Amino acid sequence: MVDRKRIYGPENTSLIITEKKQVSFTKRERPLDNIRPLYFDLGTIPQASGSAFIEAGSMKIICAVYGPKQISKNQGVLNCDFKFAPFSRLERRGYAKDEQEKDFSLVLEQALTPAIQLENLPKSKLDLYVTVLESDGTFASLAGAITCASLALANAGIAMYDLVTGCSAGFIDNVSGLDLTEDEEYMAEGNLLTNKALL
Amino acid sequence: MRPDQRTNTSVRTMGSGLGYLSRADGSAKFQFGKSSVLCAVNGPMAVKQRDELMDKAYISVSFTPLVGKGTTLDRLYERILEKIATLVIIDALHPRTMIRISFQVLADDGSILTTAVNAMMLALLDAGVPLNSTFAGVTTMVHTDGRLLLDPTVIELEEAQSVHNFVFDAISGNCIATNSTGVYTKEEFDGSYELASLACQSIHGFFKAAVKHKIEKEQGKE
Amino acid sequence: MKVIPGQVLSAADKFKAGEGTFEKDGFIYSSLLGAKEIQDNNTIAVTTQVLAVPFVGSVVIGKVSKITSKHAIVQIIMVNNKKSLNYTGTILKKDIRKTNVDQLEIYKCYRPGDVVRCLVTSIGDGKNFVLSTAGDKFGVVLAVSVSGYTMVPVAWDQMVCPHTGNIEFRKCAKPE
Amino acid sequence: MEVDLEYEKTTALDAETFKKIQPKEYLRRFLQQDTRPDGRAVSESRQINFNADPISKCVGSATVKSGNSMVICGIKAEITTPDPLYPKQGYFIPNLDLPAMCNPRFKPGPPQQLTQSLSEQINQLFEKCNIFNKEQLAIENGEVCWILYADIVCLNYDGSVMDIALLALFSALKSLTLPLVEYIDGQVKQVDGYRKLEIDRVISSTTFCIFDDKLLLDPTDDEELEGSILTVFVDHEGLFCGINTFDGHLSKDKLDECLLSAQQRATKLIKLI
Repeated sequence: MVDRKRIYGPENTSLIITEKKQVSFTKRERPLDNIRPLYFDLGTIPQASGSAFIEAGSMKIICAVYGPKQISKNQGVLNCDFKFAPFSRLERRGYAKDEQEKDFSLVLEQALTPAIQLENLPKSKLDLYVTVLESDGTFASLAGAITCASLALANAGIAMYDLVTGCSAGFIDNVSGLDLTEDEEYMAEGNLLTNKALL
Repeated sequence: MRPDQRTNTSVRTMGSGLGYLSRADGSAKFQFGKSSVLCAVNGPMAVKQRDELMDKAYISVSFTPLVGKGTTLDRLYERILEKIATLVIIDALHPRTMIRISFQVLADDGSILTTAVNAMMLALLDAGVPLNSTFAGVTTMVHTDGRLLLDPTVIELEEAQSVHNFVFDAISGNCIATNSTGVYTKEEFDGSYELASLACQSIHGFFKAAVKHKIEKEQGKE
Repeated sequence: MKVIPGQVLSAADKFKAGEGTFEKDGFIYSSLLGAKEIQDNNTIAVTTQVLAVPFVGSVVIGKVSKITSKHAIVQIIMVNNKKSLNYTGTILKKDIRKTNVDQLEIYKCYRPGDVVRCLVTSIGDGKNFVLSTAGDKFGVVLAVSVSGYTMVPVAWDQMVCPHTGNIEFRKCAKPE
Repeated sequence: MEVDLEYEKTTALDAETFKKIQPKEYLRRFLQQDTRPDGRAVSESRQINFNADPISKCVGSATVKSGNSMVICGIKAEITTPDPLYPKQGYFIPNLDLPAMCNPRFKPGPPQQLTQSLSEQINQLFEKCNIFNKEQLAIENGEVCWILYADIVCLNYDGSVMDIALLALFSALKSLTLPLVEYIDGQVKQVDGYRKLEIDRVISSTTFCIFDDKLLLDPTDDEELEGSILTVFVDHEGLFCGINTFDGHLSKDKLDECLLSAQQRATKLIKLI
């Protein structure tokens, strides 16, 4: 289906063939129980109520919080919207949200809602938008998105019980490691995502 | 001489019909030769609560091309027409209402944007919407061989170096909207501007005659 | 001192939990990203720039957007002198002033575009907060006359246009 | 009529509230003092910052920031079959996205009219202005060609987004490196080495806001909302590539002033790329 609301080209496009690299944990540069070094920035999007930017290795995630806005429900609500930028992965992706992004939006909402003091936000909703500018590992992106989103909420001055952080893990050949990159995830037999608030 | 025996600085034969649609509050068809656009104006009427504006009328414009639902180009046209309508209609007189302007392209033989602009002018007059001025639009193009042509057709547009759409205000003579594409020099733009400005005056004379004709016809009936 | 949400600020027996903090299992935690402050020697609070949310008892400033014969709709702009995002409230006819409510007519109190100061009396059942302007402090603080000039109050229920001298009816707030 | 002059002082609202209630009057009072709400002069533009190649997964990318406005452009290269009408050419698909993230006015969902018309304006530049020869994107005549997707995502919308979108797009195009490929037995295989695209024309745009007969250069979002917008496209040789204004009331003198000022700014902007 051609999206006529954008500039469009032919429907069938593909990547040139490149061979997938064989990766194992033995070649990994950082220790198995280490995550990539992180860089944070708060207030990246001045138009928003709160925003944060996070960079880990080549992974870049930006998040903005808008609100509180009025809704008719008496209790506060958090809306999450998770999106990969069209150029964030190896293959270009469309603008329409796919199943995976919808799923990740839900995970984000479930991870963050318990940490927010929603009783202090009567008749209000918070809109949270996460865009992955460059991804290096799908699960690592989601974990980064959770961390980034909770920083943006703190930056917006939303009362929270705690900051929420996320981290991914996976195992290759029955050896488990933290914070897998895209190549490692491709090889991994299983992936796991955890998020944690301190309380 | 151009393929249709016109001089470089003349527009095609203009045609118009006011009150074309019986169910719309105002409607008009405008033709530049074979290019033809029908415009209907409805309102001021009830507005959805979501779109309601407290201090002025909400103006909604929809532009439907000859075939299909339209592409981003049609949305660009829609935006241009909406901006012109918002500028010209005295919207503060009808707060918390909606004025809907719909366009349907009937035949496309080039210069379709300015044909639509002129159709909108006539339809707004026909609907009796309060306006703070009148306007007229015309397209010019610079041919790859350097000739400056007024009101180009589809065949001529294929050899265009640059295309310029102008809308002029009839009272102040100022330009209220331009949309130009292609590569051109300042001199070419100035030439187009002068030519379009003169052409708009004559188109405006045509509007006057069309409206006068309609009024006379109505009064004759009574 | 800068603190982050979830950071332990103190044991609960030494201080009281103030604004921007919460108490759990005998400790006081911060709930905001901001600066730690000790107020009145016994309360611990965290302050930061927050977009305000209206609560019962908040004083709000808003712009009248719509009037009907039963109520006026107000777009809230400021809550307790803090910037807020777009909330709307309703002033019911009975809440416009304290006395003589039966005889008042809304269009003689407010017009769309007036800036009013009101009190939030209830969160309300529907979409809007319930506001009240009963009391001297509350009512129109800024209004523009028919001819487009900012008017000046001359009585509690009248304002005058400095340009034309015309008198228009408004329920004015008493200048502070 | 006796007027209580003290009244205005006592009910005086602070600047933030005044701006929300009467945005036009707020801007007008600044302009009476020949300055703008953010402290700039009327014909002063914002500082522009570049960041080349931020996205390693793209063949070319760039981030551009001007004041609070910020866009990121990433170009992806894929392969497809060429258009039968132009078998020697590849495709170039530019798109501008204004997601709900970049401004509270935008709603999530399909692109709004503003987004679509901005995308179309960029597309028209590439269709009508011979920016680069699309035959450079050919791989095998009539069989297979490159398709370049240039996606410009606005991260923060604070006015004059067209200006920085074009800067980001052209600086991404300049840094673009296409992998060398060979076409064997119906398959495209990558070989060692990279090549660059030859760009024949570099275009920059300058946005003006017309407010009360004043021309504000490089307007912010708040200024754009109060006035009407004029965008002038100028290429590296000083030729014009488009003038767009949809609701301005401009005399010819004012228009000429804009065109001249846009030409001067274009030379400065194109040097940056």
